[in-house]
Amino acid sequence: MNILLEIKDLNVSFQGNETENKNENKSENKKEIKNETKKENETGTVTAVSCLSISIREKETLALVGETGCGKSVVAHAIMRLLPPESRVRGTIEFGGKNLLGLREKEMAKLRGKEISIIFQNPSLALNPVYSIGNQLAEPLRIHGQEKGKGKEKKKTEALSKVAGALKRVGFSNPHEYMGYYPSWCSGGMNQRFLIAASTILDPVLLIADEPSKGLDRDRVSELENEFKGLKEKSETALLLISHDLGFVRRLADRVAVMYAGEIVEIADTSSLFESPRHPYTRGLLNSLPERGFVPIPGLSPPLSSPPAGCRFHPRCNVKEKRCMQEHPKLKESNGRAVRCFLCP
Amino acid sequence: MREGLKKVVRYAASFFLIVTLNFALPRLMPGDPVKNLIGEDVYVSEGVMEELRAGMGLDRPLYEQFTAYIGDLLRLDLGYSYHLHSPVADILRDRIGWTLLFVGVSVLLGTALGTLLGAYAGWKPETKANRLACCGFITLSCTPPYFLALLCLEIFAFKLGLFPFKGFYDVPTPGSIAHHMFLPVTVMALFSASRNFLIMRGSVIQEKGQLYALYARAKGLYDTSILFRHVIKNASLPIITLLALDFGFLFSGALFTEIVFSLNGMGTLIYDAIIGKDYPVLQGSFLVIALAVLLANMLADLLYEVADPRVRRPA
Amino acid sequence: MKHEIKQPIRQGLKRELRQGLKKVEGGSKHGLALTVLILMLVSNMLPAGAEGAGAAGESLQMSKSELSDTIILYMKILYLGEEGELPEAEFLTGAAAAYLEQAAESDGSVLKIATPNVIKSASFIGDSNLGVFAHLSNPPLMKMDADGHLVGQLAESYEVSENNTQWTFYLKDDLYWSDGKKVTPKDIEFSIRYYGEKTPWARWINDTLESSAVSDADNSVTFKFNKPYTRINLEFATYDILPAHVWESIENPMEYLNEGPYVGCGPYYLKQIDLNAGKLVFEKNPYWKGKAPAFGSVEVHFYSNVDVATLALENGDADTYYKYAGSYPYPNIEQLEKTGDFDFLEKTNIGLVFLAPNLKKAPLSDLEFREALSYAVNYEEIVRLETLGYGDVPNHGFVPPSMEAFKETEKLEYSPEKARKILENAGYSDSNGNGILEGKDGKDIELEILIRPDYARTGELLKEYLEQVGIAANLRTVDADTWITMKDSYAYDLTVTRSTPWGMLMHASWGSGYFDSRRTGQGVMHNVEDPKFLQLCDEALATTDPAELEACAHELQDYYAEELPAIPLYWNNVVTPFNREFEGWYADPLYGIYNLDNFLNVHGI
Amino acid sequence: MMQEEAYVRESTIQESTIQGNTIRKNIIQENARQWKGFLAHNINLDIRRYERNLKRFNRGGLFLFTFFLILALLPVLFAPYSPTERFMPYEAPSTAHLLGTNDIGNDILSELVYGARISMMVGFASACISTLIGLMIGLFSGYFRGTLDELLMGFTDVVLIIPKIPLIIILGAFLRPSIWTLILVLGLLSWESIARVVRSKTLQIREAGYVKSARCMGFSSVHIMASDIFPNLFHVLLPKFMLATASAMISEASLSFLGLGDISMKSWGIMLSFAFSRGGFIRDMWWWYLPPGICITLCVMSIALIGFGFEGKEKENGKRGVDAE
Amino acid sequence: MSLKAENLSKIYGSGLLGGGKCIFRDVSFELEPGKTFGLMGPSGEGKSTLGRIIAGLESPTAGAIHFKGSPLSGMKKAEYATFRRRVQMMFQDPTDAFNPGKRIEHSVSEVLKLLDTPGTERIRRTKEMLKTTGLPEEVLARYPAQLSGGQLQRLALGRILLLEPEYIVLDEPTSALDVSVQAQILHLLKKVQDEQGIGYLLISHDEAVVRFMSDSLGMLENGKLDVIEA
Repeated sequence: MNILLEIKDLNVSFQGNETENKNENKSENKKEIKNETKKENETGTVTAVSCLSISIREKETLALVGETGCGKSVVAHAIMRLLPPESRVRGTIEFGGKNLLGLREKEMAKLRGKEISIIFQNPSLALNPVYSIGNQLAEPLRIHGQEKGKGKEKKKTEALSKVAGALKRVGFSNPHEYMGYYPSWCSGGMNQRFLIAASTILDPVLLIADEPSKGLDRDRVSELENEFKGLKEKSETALLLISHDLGFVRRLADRVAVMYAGEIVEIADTSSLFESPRHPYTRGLLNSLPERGFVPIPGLSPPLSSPPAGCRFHPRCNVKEKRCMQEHPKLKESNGRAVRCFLCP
Repeated sequence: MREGLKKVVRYAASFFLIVTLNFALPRLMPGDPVKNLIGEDVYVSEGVMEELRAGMGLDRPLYEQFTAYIGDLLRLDLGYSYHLHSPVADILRDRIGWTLLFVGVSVLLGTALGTLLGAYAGWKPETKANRLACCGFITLSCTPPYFLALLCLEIFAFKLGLFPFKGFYDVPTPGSIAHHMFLPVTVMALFSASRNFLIMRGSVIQEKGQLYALYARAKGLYDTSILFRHVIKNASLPIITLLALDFGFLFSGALFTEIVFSLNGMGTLIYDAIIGKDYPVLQGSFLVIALAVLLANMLADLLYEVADPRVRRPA
Repeated sequence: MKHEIKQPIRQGLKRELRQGLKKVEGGSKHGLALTVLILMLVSNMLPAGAEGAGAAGESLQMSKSELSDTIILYMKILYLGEEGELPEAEFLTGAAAAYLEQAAESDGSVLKIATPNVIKSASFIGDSNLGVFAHLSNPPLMKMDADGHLVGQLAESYEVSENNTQWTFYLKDDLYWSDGKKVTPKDIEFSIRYYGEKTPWARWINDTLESSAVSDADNSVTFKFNKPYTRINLEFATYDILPAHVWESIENPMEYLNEGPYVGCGPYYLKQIDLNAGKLVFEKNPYWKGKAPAFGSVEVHFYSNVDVATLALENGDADTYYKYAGSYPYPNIEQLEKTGDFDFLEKTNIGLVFLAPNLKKAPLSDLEFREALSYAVNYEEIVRLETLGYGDVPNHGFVPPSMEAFKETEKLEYSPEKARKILENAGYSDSNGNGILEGKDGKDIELEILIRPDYARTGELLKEYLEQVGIAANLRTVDADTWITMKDSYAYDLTVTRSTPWGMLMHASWGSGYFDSRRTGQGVMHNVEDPKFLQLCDEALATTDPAELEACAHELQDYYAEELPAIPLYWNNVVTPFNREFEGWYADPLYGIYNLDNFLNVHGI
Repeated sequence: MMQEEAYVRESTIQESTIQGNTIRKNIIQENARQWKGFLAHNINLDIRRYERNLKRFNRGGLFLFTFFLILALLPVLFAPYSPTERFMPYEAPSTAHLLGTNDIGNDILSELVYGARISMMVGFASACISTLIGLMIGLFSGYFRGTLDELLMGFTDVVLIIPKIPLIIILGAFLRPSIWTLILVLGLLSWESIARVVRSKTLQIREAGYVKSARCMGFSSVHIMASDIFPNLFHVLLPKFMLATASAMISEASLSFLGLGDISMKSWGIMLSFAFSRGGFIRDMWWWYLPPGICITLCVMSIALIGFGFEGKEKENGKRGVDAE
Repeated sequence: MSLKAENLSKIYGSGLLGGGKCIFRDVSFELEPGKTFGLMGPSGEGKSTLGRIIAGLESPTAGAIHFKGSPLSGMKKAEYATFRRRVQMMFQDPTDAFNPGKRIEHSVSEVLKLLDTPGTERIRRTKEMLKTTGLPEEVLARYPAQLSGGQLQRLALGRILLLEPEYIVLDEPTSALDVSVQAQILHLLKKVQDEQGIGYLLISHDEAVVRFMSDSLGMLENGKLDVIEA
């Protein structure tokens, strides 16, 4: 299978005093660069994602798993180039032969929604409260001008039928009624489905789902699961699933990447990961699941502004050695699995 | 249903309070209205004074005056002005047209200007032009209205001689009216704009951080098209409420502007009525303004319901 | 705008014409006369076009067609040698020049008056300010001449019966209403009775007028009252005379609102009251037989802000300034002088600003204390600060010199030492050494000075002066209405107020109306109960004989000087700026420049 | 449930109206909202950034305000003469009189300096009154809810609709023009928006875990209001207080212009009204009528800027911990 | 010695106008010391409301709560004060469990002041509390915003424990937390229960959590409670 999206050495950092620098930058370019690097060290820069390399194949479902604050959402936004201006993104994100990070905003805008779509975790907030569902679903069609050279009326009816189709696909039997609804009139689950319909209406090549199951109760999560399964069956879309819900991920993903403190610690096929986790963190994570008896990992995740030296997991690791505390392990690949641990083969 | 009923009760209470205030306030003012009526340096016997006082109904007990007042109100009779020698309703009808024209045009211009500039300034708050606009509008909103009006008058009408000093017109032609109204309308519109600008700017800054704005970007919209297609409609919702409240503010602003530009509108009417203790006119104009504001609020409520689907959620 | 552009052109044209006429002799006169006539025609058409409807054209004495007829006649005689009565060229050019002047001015040249006296409603009878302005169109029977004597205006003369109850006014013969009807004694009778019946302020007429009679034969009207009145001639200098045939049908004139035109019998009639434009327009009365006024129309522009009115003047938007009982603001004169376009007419006001003590309350009930007070005030400084030199330090006698029967009394003097000495001698001393004198009750004297916002600055100064002589003072600023209430209930120690020209003349005249305790009124102090004073008033009120009146006046002024019921602070001048291009300005003591004679006199240079 | 929703809607509308007023300088663009937790977890970057910007924005306001405050507190240091001392009237600026003299020869600069105290006193005193009333009504209404809330808020809404300035003018004419009545009138008529903001904030805080647990643990209502709710209201109250001060100062100046001010207390508004009524304007004595006008504008602006700044700060008060360190 | 709920019903919005909405009806169950009663059910079914009623924060429309045999509504002031202290509630979101404007130390000592604990005793008890919850002492000097969700939830529990409660209503205590932290908190809760014999009412939508913790459990659905013995 072809590689659809390849991320290499992605580094994302946030800096405290960006805007002020920016203004001054213009006047004294060269000098500033020096100053900036200096400042970076002084004012605690947060490196949310460091040296992240990952690739997604066509039609594949890749899950990015990790705890709150490990930087997984940052990856999603970095791919879409939706990060706030004060973030600094380095590395390459290659998509269809183009480096997304090198594109101009206008070119990027053309890709967004058409080639790459995203589903945010809070669907009720992601939909504009003052426009009707139909209007918002049809918007990608309008933006990306699918039907060029046709009459306005025709365009409209065509858009309407497309929207109706999309709504049907996510399980609304009478789409025309729902098209006149507003997000605030509908439940979170319905909005979730509207959002999926809006994001997939142009059949993107890559769909990013950012914590889609967060805050949903059990029934809704299984509904959502069916949604995604259906989507995978019906379309060619590859899915980047970002979640902290391991059960959810296990049922959907083809491959899973586990993140800890801004780094990937393990990548593996879903089945092999869940059956034989290698990295101590992955093991701990799986052990704290209900079905394994809520065995907790001791300690807390480190703050990203000052990650511990050596292996970032070592303070909480129960099998750590001396070198874990000093050296930073590399991601080692073998048999289609990759682990960032000295102790794993 | 419950909400609606509550609103009705609330508006009714407002109405009643306004009417009561309206009745009570002018009567509490010191000074003998009859003496004011006759004018300075005129000798009138006590008997005549009493007669006049009786004619104005001021010697009756208060509650009787009040019931009479309510009765008159229901007949749309706002009383009779002894200063201006005509029924108050007529005077108001005569004056309010001009003030409405004046205030209306100012509000429209001010809102349009303030909202658009504010939206843009909120979208890109860091650009120089927007910062400048922001500073300018803050300064405007912090200047007493009459001071600005007088400065404008001095600079544009006196020093530069571009505009006339007073009146709605020389000859009642559209050209003359436009020429005369330009300065006062500009002053008022700037005030209205400064308020709308600040609100809109804050509102846009807040709204553009919402998730739907980010999602709009993720859909493929970029830059100002996000502002115009998504943010602006949400951000302008507070403006609706503001416009209604602003209505009262602008009426008061009109008062100062009208005095400075010698405009024969509601503002000068009120001012003269205060000076002359012209109770009926005071009552009438306060009532009309308060009702206008009340009406504007009701309208805003309705408009809000149309504009914001969150409010008109079907049962 | 158009007017302003044309005005100089037209004036230039006039000037050249006049010079040309002087130079040119003999034969070429005819040619020139023709040119003049053509110019007349052209200039006649220009403003007509500018005015649009040509409303102004109607009031011309010679219409366009008449003019062109004359031109044709002239040409025929001149060039075709046709027989005819050739008008004398000299006469014709003179007439033409006069005509041109008139034609030009009747539509274009307008006398514009700026005023802060705002017309609040289009009620001819009801609006008090309009009542003053309407003197131009509906002059009262009487007027006051420059010396303060009352003389006839519409009346040729008047007589009064021995017992002062019967007044007969003989009307002038050549008065016509602007609709062409003659002014009859019946109009006068009607007007006076009408006011008596319909307006509250003239109710006294209704109450006391026993009968009235009209005599068409000697064109007179006689009013008989049920009690003696000696000041009817003054009263009738304020009532505008109305055309009976128009107003008869109007039941309730106070409520009668009409933007005009109103029928008038003066040199002008009130053509329009335009509240939205803020102006009154007076148009020439075509049937006016008296001296022809120089202006086609007079416009009164009212401004709700004094400063704006003066700005308008500076900008040349108005030719003069008028405020009833007031002057052009003194601080603004200097600025107006700088423009170089204005001259100033100065006239001593017969009203004045004075300090009224509360005579019913210690210590001001004590004459010695009042005397001391009169020495405590630095009059020169007040005059300098308040009038900027357009005023004088007053005399003890209160009444300003511009008033009829003025008597020279001692000038007021500023001498804190004297004040202190008088106080000490009178038993006011500072025994506890706190710098404040004690009253006769042993307590510190602390006076409350009640002022209206207009006299804020004067109040500040007074407070200081009082403190200098050891009297503590508090300023209490109240608005005009509260002031009236408080002074009526004598809730003050001292208060600053002013008298108006009319106020000085009312009651027994010479300001007595302000002090007679038997009176009431807005600005009236009614604080003197002294029988001596009341008797003086009654004496003055009982006579119409000028000599007797003068005697009374002198006695009154002596009374003021001795008893100090009020301490005058300054006599001020009424300053009226006027456009230098016009001359012949004249002001009377009662209404200032707003009098008929002035409007007949003023003309362009 | 419906009741609750009504509250929520009302408060959002009201909030947005009022918070819309806020001038926030480029707070972190809020798509960070999603990983706000993430950032908060690590280091409160957004706050520091925000703080810095806020400071920059407010520095001017704070500086100006301090200046005016010093003027008001220690006029003797700045005024060359006593404000009642008299010299030649109508003098143009010179070295002896930097801003010339007025109609009765007072030194305008001295008058201006002494005016600061009165103008600011009117503003602050009336803002104190209105803030106090607004706080009480809003707090009780929001904390106790139910019928009390209905009544209080109904009353507030009614008062909110009444046009203020005409009412103030009428009252100003009715009560005799003294500075204290002016303060009272201004204070009594401008508390409604404060009450509404306080109420909506109180409603919000009331539902916060720490208030719920405080109630659970048996703290008294008074203690909760004083110790848990009030300190967190402070950040909404302060900007409101500042804005109320600013608008009271403008109202005072406007009323003075109409001749309804207290002439014996020479505030800037009174100075302005004298400058206009005594020929300063017409004589083109800009050194007389401009300075008080500019002072009013600047002082109001400095106060408003500080208010806006605090209003922005309030947004982040949930993370106040950091800036306290 | 138990906390009993009898025939509780709650109807919202039943005022002068409008009929109101029934949240649940005739709910009865009993909490016993040292035992956990798990309450499950879909969101929006009034689990939290029920919890708040049990904790005495809201009053039921009908029915009664009996604490140690006496009904809540008829309690005298002193009795109510003991109830208030003995029955506590822990909330879902740990991030707003503490006043953001106060240091943790302040928030904690406030509770001890409420109990009239003398100064020296206060320090001892605070330390003891930290030990029980497994937190370092430096958290005391911090502001809530500087602590993680897990730490705050521990502190919230610790603070409640200072009051020596007999029953705690746990309203979704772990649903805002990550899986690994969730496990930590659940274990802590169990430990505390074992040590101090506290009765829990555990409200959660997560069946696994409820089953893990509870001795008996109930399902609140369609306004009715079905009690299932574990």
